[in-house]
Amino acid sequence: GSDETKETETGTEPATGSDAAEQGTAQLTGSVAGDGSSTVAPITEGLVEEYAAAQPDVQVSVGVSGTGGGFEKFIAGETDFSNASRPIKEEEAAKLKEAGIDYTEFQIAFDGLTVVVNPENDWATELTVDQLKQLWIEDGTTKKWSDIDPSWPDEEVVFYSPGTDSGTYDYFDEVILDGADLVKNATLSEDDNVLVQGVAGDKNAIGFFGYAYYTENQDKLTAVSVDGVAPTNETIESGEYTPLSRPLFVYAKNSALQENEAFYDFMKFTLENAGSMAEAVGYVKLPDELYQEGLTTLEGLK
Amino acid sequence: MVELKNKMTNNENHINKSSSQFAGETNNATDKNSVFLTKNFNLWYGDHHALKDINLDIKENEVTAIIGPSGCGKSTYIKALNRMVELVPIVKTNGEINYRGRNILDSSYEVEELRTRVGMVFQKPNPFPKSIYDNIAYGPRIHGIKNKKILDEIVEKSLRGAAIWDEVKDRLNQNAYGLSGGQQQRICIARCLAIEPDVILMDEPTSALDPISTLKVEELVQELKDNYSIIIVTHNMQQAARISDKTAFFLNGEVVEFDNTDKIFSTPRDQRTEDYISGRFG
Amino acid sequence: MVELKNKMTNNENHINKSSSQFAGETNNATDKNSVFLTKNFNLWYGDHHALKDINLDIKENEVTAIIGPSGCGKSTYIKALNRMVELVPIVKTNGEINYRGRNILDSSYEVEELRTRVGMVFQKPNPFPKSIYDNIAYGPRIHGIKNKKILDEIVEKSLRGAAIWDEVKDRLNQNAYGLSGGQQQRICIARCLAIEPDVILMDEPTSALDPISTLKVEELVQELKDNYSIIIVTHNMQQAARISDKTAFFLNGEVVEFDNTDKIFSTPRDQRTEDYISGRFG
Amino acid sequence: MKYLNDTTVMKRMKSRLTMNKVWKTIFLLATLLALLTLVILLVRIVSQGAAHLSLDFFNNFGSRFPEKAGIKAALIGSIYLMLIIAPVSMILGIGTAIYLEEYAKKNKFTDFIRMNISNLAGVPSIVFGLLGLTIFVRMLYLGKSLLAAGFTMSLLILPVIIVASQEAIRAVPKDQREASYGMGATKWQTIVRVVLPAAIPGILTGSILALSRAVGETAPLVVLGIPVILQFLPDGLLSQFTTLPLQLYDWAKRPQEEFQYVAAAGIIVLMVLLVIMNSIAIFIRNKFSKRY
Amino acid sequence: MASQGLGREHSVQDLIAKSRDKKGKRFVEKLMPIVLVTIALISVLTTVGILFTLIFETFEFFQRVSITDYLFGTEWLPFSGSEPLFGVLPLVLGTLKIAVIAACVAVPLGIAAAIYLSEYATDKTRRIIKPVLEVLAGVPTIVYGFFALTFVTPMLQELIPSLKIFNALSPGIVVGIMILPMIASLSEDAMSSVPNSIREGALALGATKLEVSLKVVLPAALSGIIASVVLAVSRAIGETMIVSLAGGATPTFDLNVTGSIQTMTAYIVQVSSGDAGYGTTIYYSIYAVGFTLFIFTLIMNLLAQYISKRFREEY
Ligand SMILES: Nc1ncnc2c1ncn2[C@@H]1O[C@H](COP(=O)(O)OP(=O)(O)OP(=O)(O)O)[C@@H](O)[C@H]1O
Ligand SMILES: Nc1ncnc2c1ncn2[C@@H]1O[C@H](COP(=O)(O)OP(=O)(O)OP(=O)(O)O)[C@@H](O)[C@H]1O
Ligand SMILES: [Mg+2]
Ligand SMILES: [Mg+2]
Repeated sequence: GSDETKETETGTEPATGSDAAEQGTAQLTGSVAGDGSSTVAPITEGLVEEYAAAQPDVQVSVGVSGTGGGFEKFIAGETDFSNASRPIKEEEAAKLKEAGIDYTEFQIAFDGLTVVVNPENDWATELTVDQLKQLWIEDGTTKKWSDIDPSWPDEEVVFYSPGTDSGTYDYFDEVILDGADLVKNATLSEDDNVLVQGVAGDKNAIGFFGYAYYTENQDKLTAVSVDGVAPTNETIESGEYTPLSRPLFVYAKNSALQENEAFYDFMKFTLENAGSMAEAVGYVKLPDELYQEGLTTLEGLK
Repeated sequence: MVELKNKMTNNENHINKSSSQFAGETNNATDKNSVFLTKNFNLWYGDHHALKDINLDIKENEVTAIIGPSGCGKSTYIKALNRMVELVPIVKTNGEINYRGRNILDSSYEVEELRTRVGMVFQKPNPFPKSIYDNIAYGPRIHGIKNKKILDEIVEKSLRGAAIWDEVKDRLNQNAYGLSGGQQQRICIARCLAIEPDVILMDEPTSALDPISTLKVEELVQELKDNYSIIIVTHNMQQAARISDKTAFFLNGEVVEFDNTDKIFSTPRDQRTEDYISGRFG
Repeated sequence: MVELKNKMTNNENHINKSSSQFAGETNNATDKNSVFLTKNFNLWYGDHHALKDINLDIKENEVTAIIGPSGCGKSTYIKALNRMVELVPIVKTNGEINYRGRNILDSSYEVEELRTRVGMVFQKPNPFPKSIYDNIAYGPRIHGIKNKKILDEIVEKSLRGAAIWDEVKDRLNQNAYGLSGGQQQRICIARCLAIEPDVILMDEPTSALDPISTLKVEELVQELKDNYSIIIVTHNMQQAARISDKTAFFLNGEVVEFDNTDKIFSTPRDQRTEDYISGRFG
Repeated sequence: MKYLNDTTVMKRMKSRLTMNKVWKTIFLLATLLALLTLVILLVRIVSQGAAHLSLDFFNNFGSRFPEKAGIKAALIGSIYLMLIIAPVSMILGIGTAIYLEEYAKKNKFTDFIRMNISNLAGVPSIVFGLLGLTIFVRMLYLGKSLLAAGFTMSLLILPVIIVASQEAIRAVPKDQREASYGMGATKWQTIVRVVLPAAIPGILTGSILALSRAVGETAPLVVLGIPVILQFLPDGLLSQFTTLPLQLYDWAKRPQEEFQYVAAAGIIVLMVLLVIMNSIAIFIRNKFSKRY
Repeated sequence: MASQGLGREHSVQDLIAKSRDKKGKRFVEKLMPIVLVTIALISVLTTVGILFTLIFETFEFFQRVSITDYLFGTEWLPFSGSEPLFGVLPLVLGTLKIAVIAACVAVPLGIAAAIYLSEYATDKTRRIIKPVLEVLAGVPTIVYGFFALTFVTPMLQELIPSLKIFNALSPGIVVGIMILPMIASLSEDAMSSVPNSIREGALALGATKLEVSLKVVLPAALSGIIASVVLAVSRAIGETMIVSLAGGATPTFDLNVTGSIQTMTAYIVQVSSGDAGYGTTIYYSIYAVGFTLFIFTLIMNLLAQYISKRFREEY
């Protein structure tokens, strides 16, 4: 009894506009299962929370197994959708085909990959892509700041990077490392908070991670401008902040969209609200046209 | 005691066949029936030949004592009588043990049935960690008696039978472990009486008890004899002499001598018996 | 036994002061020294007053037997003599126990020191789960003897002293648990001898043993008397009569009578002693 | 000849007694050090999380707003999971223990089962996750449900329960069984009426401790892919659910610092749950620890 | 017969005879062993399931990576774009570092605590401390993980300035704390089950408590103690969350404990919560590593069983 009251209460506090209320025409039941990237998770969680207010009888559950783990479950047919912080890989696409699963890719937000340094670091607040390459690519030497620019301190650089297995790393690899190996003595962690701690605690540290982690910790970190552009909502949305901004994806199973009305409804809700939700949790929304495009595609799949 | 000896005189007019070593085998002339007739019984623990060619005829409504030095096979023999010895997996047997005419070693003989007829009391008092009442009611209950009134009756009768009713009647619901060793042992005897067995086997029932409790149990055994056949293993020769009608002397897995108790203790036939009884060994 | 009785005559010419109940307190006239002189000793387990105002004078190179019904405080008393009773946390005591003139209840008296002088043998054989050799060498080793040759000598001497050398000399490296109960008990006695104690306390050392082993241990006690003072608790009155020089009869935590053994068993002064000895109770 | 003369004995006596005192202190300090760690751990958690504990915290589902995030789904999920693990693992564990202690003959086969159990006890929990994913989630089509996770966790703690039950059963003296057989009881009657009642406190204690381990496990659930983000309570055996440790793990990884405190509050709840379970186990152990 | 004796209204033997031969009883008697052996086989099936799961995918992994490279390679660079390397030794070494550090913390402390509890502490103290220690064992490992990362590491950094934020030392110590109660509790059980009579035997010879503990009780309980240590170390090897959180993710092949490492378990978590594609070599590698881990704990347990059997003391 009291439980339900509580849920309604949560629902009556719309955080992202009034779309939820408009949705609530037909009461649906059913269940929707998703899994995937932990980067996308905060957006999804917000959406699930709001959606529960609009459609309390639809059970949406989302796991956080990482992009790869999510795809594994998607391929095994255990989920209706999969969150990803990178585009699907060839192997994964092939496995999906093998398993007879048709899917559709939707972009839901941008993440700006943010390079950060310690606030005490006043020399390397602006870097070029080339300098980033120089810093991060393993070349067998021990890197000092002065190797990049002789006027910088003659001290060893301390590197913090997301785990080599994360979507963030994949993306960094793609645009900066270009297939070369990351510096070997970098400290890697799956937990971005740990990276925040590491960089915040060491004057010679440099690291990178998702934009959301930077916005939550602005007081402890300095964001590096890349090729003269600082990562902000505007520069990321407009595409100025290149090459380090990346889209975040949701992959939906086509058959589920057709058979499971609740899932279709949830996806529609997602595309309608993803932009505002992304902003609310520290990401950057896509240009509105892209959401519109997504909705059109979705309708076509019904 | 006087009464007891009178009874025994009946038994003494048996004829010893010269071909037979033991009195017990031969007293067909008496008026008592056999309860356990053991014929050429052998028992091995793995390779160890623990009982060798045992022949014994145990009569009803008597106390038969089994004496002998440690390790001679007393416990093994008495446990063979209710087939408890089979709990040791390596045991092998041959020969016959007839209980009231039927060979209990027959595979068709249900041990559960045998053991409801042949009760056992152990060396160390081993009540269950339950109330006194539940201890006594255990046997009847497992055999399907559920009626509370009947159980009450059985419990009272058994406790009276074991001469402990007055001591415990006010605390039947207390745990049996709260009692003293001697009381516990009488509880165990009462538990055994509750299923009204025909024979009661006792394996050194007083060796863990103090003298007072021992006395009580010995008196009890004397009383029970009127209604039950009792086979008692004891280390204590005085005890055997005090309470038994017949005594079997075991040595190294063999029966050296089996005869009326007063005969064994006054004029044993075998030198080894005499040596043992006079304390010259074991 | 003849020899033993001869020795005891020495003791018999003591003068009974009429004010004193016990012979032991008064025989200042004898040539033997006190080992344990207990004065007004009381002991409580929590609220339970287990020993009441004990006065006893135990002499050296004698066997002193302590008899009495179960629960009368025999074990408690003997364990008080080497302060093992303190292992029970709720124990409280007062009075004096003087060991060779010094009060062992003094807080300055280290129990470890006392126990090196006063060895103990328990009711149930309790060898360490080690080899026979290590069992015997344990005591000497903790006292700092490391020399292998000396240890060898001690082990042999102690095992011989406990009359078990011949039985185990070929298997000193085997685990002591492989031995029979009686052998284990003699190993425990040997272990005790290895630290060359002055007094040996024995708490029913034969009650878990079969008659043969009992006999051996009894003989051993007789032999040890020449070099050690022995205090032995026993349930078995025959045993007390057989092996002891003096006997103390305990009842309900009190010493009822303490006198020469033959006196106690022939003409006890106290009615309760007589009742107990004649088997009328306990 | 005297080997141990009084002077040598007394000379060493002092140093032996000192050693005894010194080591007693060392042993005590070692014990206290362990306890001190626990105290530090608890103080830290409480100081971080206490402020966030409120009725709402228990009544709310997860949320993207730290101040609205609650553990309703996680707590209920953990409790439901326990309700599955407890009967499954105890039936399997006690059954196996009874078989091994009461029925099994000593042969190669039972030796193998025994060895297998003690090895299973050493298999890392994450490997059980891989097993559960393959067998229960995929092969048996149970999905990432309560049932699949319950079975996986049951197998994980099974060896612990078996061993605890075996010990409890073994501790029932032989003479108790003999007394029962001596009355003509059958084997099963003896087990049910004599052995199990006497062993049950030991079995329960072991089982509760094992269960509390299952409640705190994270790794196998991560591998199973148990969801963290959901806004509903499980409504059946095949329903999706989440658990406390998973929720904590997720919160602790959030970028917003306040989620660290939410996680700490969650840890307090989890620890209280575990302390309650342990207390029950201790209560049972102390109440029923009857020596024969 | 007996029933005539006490003048009963009910003859128990008659009543028994009446209720005997109920088919149900005999059926249950036959059925239960079968039911129980079936249940007992579940534990075997579990092992079979684990092996099946691991071997199946491991086999696929060895289709792609040579088994010798895997077993003897000293570089573990699965994500390297140019040339992935799958030499498992760095992961094994990382695991061993944690296990060794944990054992160094937990074995002496655990056994010392066990001796204190079983030999010195009063009954009351023991009854309080033991459960509290068990709470320590019951603390969820992710709680320990954050404790290591946010408390122990910074504290250690005060002492050892060169200590990195991710290192082997801090999680090793915390894993040690985690397994300490297990050693203390199980060893205490083993020592408490040494009969008191044996202790009294030694005390009566004038031994101090220390001598009783170290020379009598400890050897007598040795098999139990070894078993507890091995079980605990085996847990340390299989411990996942603490090392994932505080140990880092850098598989290195050196003996340095101040820098970031990676254990086998941490690698499995990294991949299963990471973004590696399904069906890639990396995906299969977690099964190979899981299998290695399994073999590891298996060998350790067998070894322990062998040792404890050899040292077993009878009493
Ligand atoms: N379970 C067993 N396994 C192997 N051998 C056994 C077993 N039980 C007894 N034995 C052996 O069988 C022989 C007879 O043992 P039993 O217990 O019958 O002797 P006992 O006369 O009762 O001795 P005690 O007076 O000491 O009780 C002994 O040699 C003993 O070692
Ligand atoms: N650890 C204990 N705690 C409390 N009371 C005890 C303890 N040990 C003995 N007692 C009590 O002290 C009294 C004397 O016991 P003690 O063991 O000395 O008797 P005993 O004469 O040796 O008896 P037994 O012949 O049965 O060995 C008894 O009433 C007993 O219940
Ligand atoms: Mg016997
Ligand atoms: Mg006593």
